[in-house]
Amino acid sequence: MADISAVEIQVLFFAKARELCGKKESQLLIPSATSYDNLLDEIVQKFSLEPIRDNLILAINEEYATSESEVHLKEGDQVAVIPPLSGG
Amino acid sequence: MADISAVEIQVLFFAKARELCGKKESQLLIPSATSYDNLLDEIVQKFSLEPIRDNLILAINEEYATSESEVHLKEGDQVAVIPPLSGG
Amino acid sequence: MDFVKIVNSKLSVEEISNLVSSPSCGAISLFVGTTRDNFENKQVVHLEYEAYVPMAEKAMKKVCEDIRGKWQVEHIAIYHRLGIVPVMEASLVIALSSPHRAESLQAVQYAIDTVKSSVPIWKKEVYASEQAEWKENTE
Amino acid sequence: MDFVKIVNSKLSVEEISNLVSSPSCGAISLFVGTTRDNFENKQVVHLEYEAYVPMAEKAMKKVCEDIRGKWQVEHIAIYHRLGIVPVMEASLVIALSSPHRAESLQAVQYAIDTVKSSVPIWKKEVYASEQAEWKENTE
Repeated sequence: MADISAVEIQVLFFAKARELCGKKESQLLIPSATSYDNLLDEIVQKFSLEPIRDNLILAINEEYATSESEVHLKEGDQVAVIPPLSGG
Repeated sequence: MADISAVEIQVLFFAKARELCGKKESQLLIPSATSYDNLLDEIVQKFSLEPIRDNLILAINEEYATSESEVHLKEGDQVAVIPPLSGG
Repeated sequence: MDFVKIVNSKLSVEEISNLVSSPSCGAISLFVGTTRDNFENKQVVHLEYEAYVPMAEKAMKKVCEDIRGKWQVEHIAIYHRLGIVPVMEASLVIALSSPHRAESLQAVQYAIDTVKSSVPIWKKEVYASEQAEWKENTE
Repeated sequence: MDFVKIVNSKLSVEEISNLVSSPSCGAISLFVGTTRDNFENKQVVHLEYEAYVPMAEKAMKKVCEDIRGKWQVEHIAIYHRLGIVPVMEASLVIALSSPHRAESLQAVQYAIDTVKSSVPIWKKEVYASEQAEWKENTE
């Protein structure tokens, strides 16, 4: 039996995402097993990121996540909202 | 009628050519109209450059000369003996 | 060696060049990204950079690894500055040393392209008379 | 602007980088040629450079002209050092600035190749235990 409990993760915001939601980081309660798209939906809704929804990717524990993948999260995991890169 | 008088040119030596002939520059009396190959022959013989004869090109007044071309020289012209380049 | 650093202060091209110099190398190739005073006819006052620092450092180390898989280079330095970077100052310095020149010349181009496309760093362009804008690397 | 110079003293990467920096440019690409401590398993003590100076300066200016015919670059600097250049020190520094990075990256590669093949400068490699040799650019 899959153990789909709710876990509290840390969400980080950068650049435009940080400005839209007005903070650098926050907490989010989320099922420990979910899909990339669900996780993105939750974050976009909760943190008012609709304007840039189609231009975001998520990084989970400092690794870029791939859309349409299964996501397994545990307490304290770090999910970062990554707008289009523009370093250099 | 072509005026083929003898002119005195300045000859400059660099790198291996300078070491072989033992000087940085010299004078040479040469017909004012000649061929590239004759000019090269004269210089190679006069200044003991036989060991590197096939690896030289001449520059006339700071322009690379092309083999098999006609050469017109006037008094005081500068001919440089250019071994293979190795700057950088 | 790989020197990867995210700093909040001015970058020195000389220091970073010295960092990668090596007695066994005949070539150092460097790229310096600087703040340009204009974008599409808008006057740029400065750029402001922010990074997801630990992930950015990881990504920069990954760029170094990838380079070593492709070219024989001796030392690699990738330095990125954060915060406000005034016009003409450097936001990014990449330096690579190699025994022969071809390697470092090819690798520096790969390095800058890959830093731009893979490292979580963002710049906001601040204009003289319009609202600031977060940029997107496209080049 | 074109900065072309043949000098008998140490080259400063920072100075030459500053020379080409421009408010309208977002990129500076640099190449530094340094003395390597070995060649075909022979220990190199230092390099000794000599030039046909006035012709070399002309040829370096010609390289700048050619670059401007091919790429949109802002400033170009080509500095070559003569005399003894110890291991790890620079004999050649090329720096170019451009609005966008592609131009200066492409141009720097062309610049170094063309300097090596067209500028009347020669180097002698001085070894620890064998006779010194005049080199020939082939790469």
